[in-house]
Amino acid sequence: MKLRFPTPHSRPGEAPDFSDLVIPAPDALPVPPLTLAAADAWDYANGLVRVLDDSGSAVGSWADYLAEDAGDEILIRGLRDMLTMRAIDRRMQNAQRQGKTSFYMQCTGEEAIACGFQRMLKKGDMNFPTYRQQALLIAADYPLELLMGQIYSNELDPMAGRQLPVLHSARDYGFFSISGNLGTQYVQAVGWAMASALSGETAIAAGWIGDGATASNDFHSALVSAAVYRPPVVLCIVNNQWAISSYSGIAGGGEATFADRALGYGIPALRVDGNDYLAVLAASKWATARARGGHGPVAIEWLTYRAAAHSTSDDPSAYRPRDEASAWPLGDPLERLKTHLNRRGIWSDARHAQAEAEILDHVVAVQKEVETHGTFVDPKPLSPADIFRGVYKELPEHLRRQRQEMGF
Amino acid sequence: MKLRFPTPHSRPGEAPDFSDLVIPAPDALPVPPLTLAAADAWDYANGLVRVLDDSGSAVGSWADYLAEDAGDEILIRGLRDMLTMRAIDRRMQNAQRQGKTSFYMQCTGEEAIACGFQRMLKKGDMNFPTYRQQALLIAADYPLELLMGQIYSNELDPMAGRQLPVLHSARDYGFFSISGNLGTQYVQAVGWAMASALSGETAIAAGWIGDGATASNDFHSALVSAAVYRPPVVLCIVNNQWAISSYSGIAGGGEATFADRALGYGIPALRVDGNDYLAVLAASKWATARARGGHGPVAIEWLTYRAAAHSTSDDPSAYRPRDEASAWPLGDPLERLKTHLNRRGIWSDARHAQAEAEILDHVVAVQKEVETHGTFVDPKPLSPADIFRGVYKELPEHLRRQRQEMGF
Amino acid sequence: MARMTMIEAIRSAMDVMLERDQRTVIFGEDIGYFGGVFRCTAGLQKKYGIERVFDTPINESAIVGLGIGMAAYGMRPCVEIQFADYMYPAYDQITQEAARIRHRSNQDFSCPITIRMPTGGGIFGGQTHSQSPEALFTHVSGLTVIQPSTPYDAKGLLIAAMETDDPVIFLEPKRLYNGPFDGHHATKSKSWADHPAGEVPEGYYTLPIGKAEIRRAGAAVTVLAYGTMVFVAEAAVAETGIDAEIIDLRSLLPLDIETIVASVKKTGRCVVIHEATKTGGYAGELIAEVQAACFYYLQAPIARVTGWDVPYPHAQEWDYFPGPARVGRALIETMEA
Amino acid sequence: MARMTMIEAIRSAMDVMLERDQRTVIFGEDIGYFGGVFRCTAGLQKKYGIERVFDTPINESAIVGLGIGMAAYGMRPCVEIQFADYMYPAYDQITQEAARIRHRSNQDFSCPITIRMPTGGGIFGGQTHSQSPEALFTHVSGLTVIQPSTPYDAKGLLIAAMETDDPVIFLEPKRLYNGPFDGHHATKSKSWADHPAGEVPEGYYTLPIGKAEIRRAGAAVTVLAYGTMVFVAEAAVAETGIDAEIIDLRSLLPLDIETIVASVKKTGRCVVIHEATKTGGYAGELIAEVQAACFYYLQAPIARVTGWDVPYPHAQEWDYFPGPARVGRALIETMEA
Ligand SMILES: Cc1ncc(C[n+]2csc(CCOP(=O)(O)OP(=O)(O)O)c2C)c(N)n1
Ligand SMILES: Cc1ncc(C[n+]2csc(CCOP(=O)(O)OP(=O)(O)O)c2C)c(N)n1
Ligand SMILES: [Mg+2]
Ligand SMILES: [Mg+2]
Repeated sequence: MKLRFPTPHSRPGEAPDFSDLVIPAPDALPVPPLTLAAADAWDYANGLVRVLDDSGSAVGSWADYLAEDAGDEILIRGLRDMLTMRAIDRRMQNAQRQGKTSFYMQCTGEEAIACGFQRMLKKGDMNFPTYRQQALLIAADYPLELLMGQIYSNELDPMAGRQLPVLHSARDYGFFSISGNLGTQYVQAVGWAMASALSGETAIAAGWIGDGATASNDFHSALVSAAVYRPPVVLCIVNNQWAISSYSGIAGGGEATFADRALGYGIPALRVDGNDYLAVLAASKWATARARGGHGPVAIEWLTYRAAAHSTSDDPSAYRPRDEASAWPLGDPLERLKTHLNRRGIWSDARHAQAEAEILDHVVAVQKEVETHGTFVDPKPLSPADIFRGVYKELPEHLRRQRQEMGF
Repeated sequence: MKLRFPTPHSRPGEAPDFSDLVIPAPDALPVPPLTLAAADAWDYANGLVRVLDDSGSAVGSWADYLAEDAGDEILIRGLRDMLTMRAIDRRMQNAQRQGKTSFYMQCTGEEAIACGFQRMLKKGDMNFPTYRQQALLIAADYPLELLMGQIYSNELDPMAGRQLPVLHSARDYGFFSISGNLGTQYVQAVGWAMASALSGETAIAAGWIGDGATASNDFHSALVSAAVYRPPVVLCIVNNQWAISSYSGIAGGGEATFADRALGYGIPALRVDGNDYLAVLAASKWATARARGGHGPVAIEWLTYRAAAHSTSDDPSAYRPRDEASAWPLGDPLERLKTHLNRRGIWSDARHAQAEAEILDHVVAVQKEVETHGTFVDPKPLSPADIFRGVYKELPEHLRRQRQEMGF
Repeated sequence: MARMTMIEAIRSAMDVMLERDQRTVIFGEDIGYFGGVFRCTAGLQKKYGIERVFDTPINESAIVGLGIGMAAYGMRPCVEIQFADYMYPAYDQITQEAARIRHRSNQDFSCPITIRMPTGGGIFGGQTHSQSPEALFTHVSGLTVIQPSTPYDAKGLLIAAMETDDPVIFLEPKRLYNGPFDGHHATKSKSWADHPAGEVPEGYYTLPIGKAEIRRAGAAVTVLAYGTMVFVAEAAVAETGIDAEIIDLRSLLPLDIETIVASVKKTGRCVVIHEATKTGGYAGELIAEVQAACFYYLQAPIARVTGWDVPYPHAQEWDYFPGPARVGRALIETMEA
Repeated sequence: MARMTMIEAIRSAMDVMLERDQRTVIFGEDIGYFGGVFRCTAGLQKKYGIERVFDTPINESAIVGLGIGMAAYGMRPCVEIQFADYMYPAYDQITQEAARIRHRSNQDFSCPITIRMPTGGGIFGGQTHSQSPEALFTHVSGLTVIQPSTPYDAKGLLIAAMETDDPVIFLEPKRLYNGPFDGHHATKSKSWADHPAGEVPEGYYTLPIGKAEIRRAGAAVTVLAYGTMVFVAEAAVAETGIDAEIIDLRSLLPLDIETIVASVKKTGRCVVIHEATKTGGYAGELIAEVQAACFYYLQAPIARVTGWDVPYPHAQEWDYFPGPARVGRALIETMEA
């Protein structure tokens, strides 16, 4: 009787190895009915919803299903959203290196998921994101001033410095206040969706969780609740292969897909190529339509790769091959969408370079302006007494006394 | 978008209705290899392992698999264990009604599961039971004096009055200290099994949980851990249809079987007729052999029915038809085993009546003796100061001072 | 006005709010069809429908987590944790989520949820049906923590809690559900039928959160108590004949420090009692505040009478329970100090 | 002897015990191949193998729950919770299970597990990387709660914890991992290289659990502190010139009340400091005990300096942190009272 300790295929100094990742053809899985039952969803939870083939063409039934939802404008917008996200990631990562902010987390390699999913949401829908879905905000046209203000914890920060960088909150943009505690928000998403249904409204919710955090207990509380009450919620699992230094096998990912977990509760699930912007659009269209149609919850495992470090406090070269990201079989979502658009004849390398430059200029301009409102090296501190505001709706007497003791 | 609120088929005043329970024939599921993988276990998690057919004959591959493990002596012993358990349940239930103890919980209708499972355990194995597996102790020949002493919280109580009745602890009998908090012990069982393997020993562990408590978060922590490390643990789920007043649908049981849950983690699972003593023996033999063979964890959903009240504080006629127990399609485990033994020609109604009377006499005799050591109406209190013992291995200074303040 | 037990008063509060505010929704384990193991929600599902009063799976983290999501949406969940002893799986959601959402989001979101839970012992429930975990909530900024001691207070405070725009922990002393209990467990149980505070208005009313109540005016020593211990204090005072001023805190967070300080300045002595274990219990907080504010008035050290630092035992319940004898002894010692 | 940071001292303690006691097993999130986000276990998996030092899924309840099962079996798990802020999902297992198993089973089973967790702020971690939850453990009978303030103490106490036959909560003040920190965040960080307590024996040694250490003898006022606050107290004393006696509690449960009482009886004044929020914090417990034992010696109310009752803020970290200025002010006020 020996225990098994899962270990990744390769460690620093070894060659990346994704040979056990089976990638089916884009047309392998037909679009299922919105009423898909868990018992019939095994293929969907173990296959891979794809649209773009290796040459960058959109093929198969999911491509057809997308139809006008993958029009030129939408796709170009998706590319621009992803370019914007990546530019911001780079700039903020550097800002942290320069000491201008305390912390940052990039979502490089995963941009397609949040950017694409957001396209299928409506005003009033609510995401319960983790710290790696900032692209939801980009794709929702959240003002970059606020986004960066939060990261600099400066005068523009809508959270007034209370939260660690990237833990945004933006109710009007369908973005719930992020918790630093993993998993907790997943079941809250289910509750929010229940409230929407109980209120006779049509808004849906989306829960977000990482492969690593599927191990946390509230993954279970969310799935049990969703199975029981069947609220309009899409339960997204972003499987980016890593949870800080632990690969997905440490979360149990080697035994079954994360999508399979949902089937065990009787919740149907799709496994989707998360680096294929069109697949993301297609699966999101299906899942949100299912939820809106009153057919109950659905889970989606988005297959992707965390190309950057976990955070600015992390150095991934200590635990995985340096070149693992470039060996990731599903490629880079930006490159793949660009290739498709080029192929489609509505984009070109030149236009791409130009867009990239424009976007960078814009991001840099906003960043400069935002920095005038304070950075960690050159802060414009808020009133210390502000930390007492909002602990409760009204300031209670004992906090008033403490504020006074503080000198305010 | 309407939520779904699961409701049981029938409520008080309505006719019991188990028409959606599909009961396959005993030979429908062949005995799988010990290496059974979750991906191949769907039939096992959705069918029903059975041995006794409707006439009470042992048939099918599981009967063959049992072979000498279902010899006459073993089965007669099983019947006697179950009779003993039921006699004790009746006596203790009455003792509570007479005010002699504060509380009691019966396991009526579920005796076969714990009695049968225990037969396949070895010295050194460890159960992590809930409050409804007292039959594990009966079948392990745990002294009835200690069992009842615990229930009376009297001088004979091995727990010295600390715990609520039925929350036994008996290390030497492979019975872990029961917690009143649901679910917690399930992951502890996994840890215990890991320790056994890490220590190079051969002992296995069994976790126990009710259908209702599968909803608790530590069900998940246990399954994730078991999936990752593959320790020698059998994860038992006793689906007795009710969790106090909530039927199994409130725990999500309407969407998939509880055995299906395990499949989602990549852990194979069997669904077993828990009212068929031979099916229990057969499934237990297979599951413990799998664990001992180093093939990793396995889950078993034991299908049964909680025939009695939840506890002495409960009145089930408030939430379910009075005659639901007698309508339960899988019958009564005692009756079914008796019929089988009669049929086999090694038992008779007369012998049964005699055994029942003998057992009752014995139980009553022990009970009388145990009651001389104190009951709730006629207590022989332990020293109050005793409650300070064992909070820590050594009594710390601050507890010594408190004991002194108490007057000791 | 009507005669109500504490259970009926609590039920009536939820009834009033279900009627009055469509955003109100009630859920928890066994609380729907069955009406709760203590019957606090009996009849409410039938009256308001399953969409407003419903059962949950056995998952306290889900109960609170779902409630947080609903509250963030704009509803007013009032959830039941079957016993306070089972709140631990929800402790993360309560303390790290519900308590923080308003602050961390700078008021972008809020979390108006009421979390009811029966607390305290005296029912031979052993260590998992007897705990008093109030100190695990009073240390959490963002929470409001209430514990009533009478039907009248229970209803008025529960409605106030359900109207609060932030999370409220509502601790129900289960030994008082059916009558005032003074710690004399061997004598016949009393019922609320004869107690003035068993007289409860049938409709809507609220009591202010954060206000203590002087249950007995006195000059010799101030007793700080809440829940069951209020009646234990009354018994101890009656038995010792000491002219104590008994303050029922009712709201533990925020604390009515003004009422407390005024009393201690007058009496010069103070005894704090609770059923929870001693070390790290809420008495420490009360003593720290009282000695800071009343140092120059105190004529004796502030005493505390609490449960011992052991898990709540089953058979030895009354050895653990800080009954009138122990409280009386502390009163005498404090008077003699 | 060797020069060690607190991280190295903690690692060395685990190294010694892995070597010395085959029952020792170490696990937690990211602690195996990678060696932990704070590097406390770096190199241990390589040295002792994956069966003794391994990664876990992100589930703190599982980390503790598995450890309980292993400890009940007879092993000696020493587990890491990545940040104390993430212990909440494990709070049920810690408080209702680990802390109770010996008592509830009347010693049929026991639970020798050590639960390490980095605690405290000062690293711009925001509300989920900065908390000091010690008061949530000191209220739990059956737990032992330790917080060292130097590399020397950390190693000796961690080995002692791992040899304890009951569960121990081992709180590591992360702001002290790399050097003593006195609250002057704007000045250059100090390292353990020049501090006497950075001198640590390489092999096995233990320090007794339950003994406080007088860090500075003094006659004017007693300061009770632990973890980072010990150095803040030293700075405040140096800056105010008040002849304070600084006691580093080291063990919060059990508490070395004798050392404390002897000091306060001598000085007649007392200031208690901690980084955790005020209401319900451990200072309350300390004040309750001190005033009870030293009432007739006290010349001033006992003061407490703590974090404010708000979630630990990110940008306003130093406004929250009870630094030398606030502590100094309390010392002066206490002297002038
Ligand atoms: C309850 C809890 N435990 C531990 C952590 C520390 N932690 C932060 S992120 C992380 C890894 C999460 O991995 P995953 O869920 O895969 O998300 P990803 O970072 O890959 O997006 C860990 C362990 C935490 N934030 N909360
Ligand atoms: C954490 C927790 N929540 C709630 C309870 C209260 N409770 C005790 S038994 C029970 C029902 C359990 O049902 P099930 O798991 O199906 O077991 P059964 O009683 O049917 O054997 C409940 C809700 C508890 N003991 N622990
Ligand atoms: Mg990940
Ligand atoms: Mg059940």
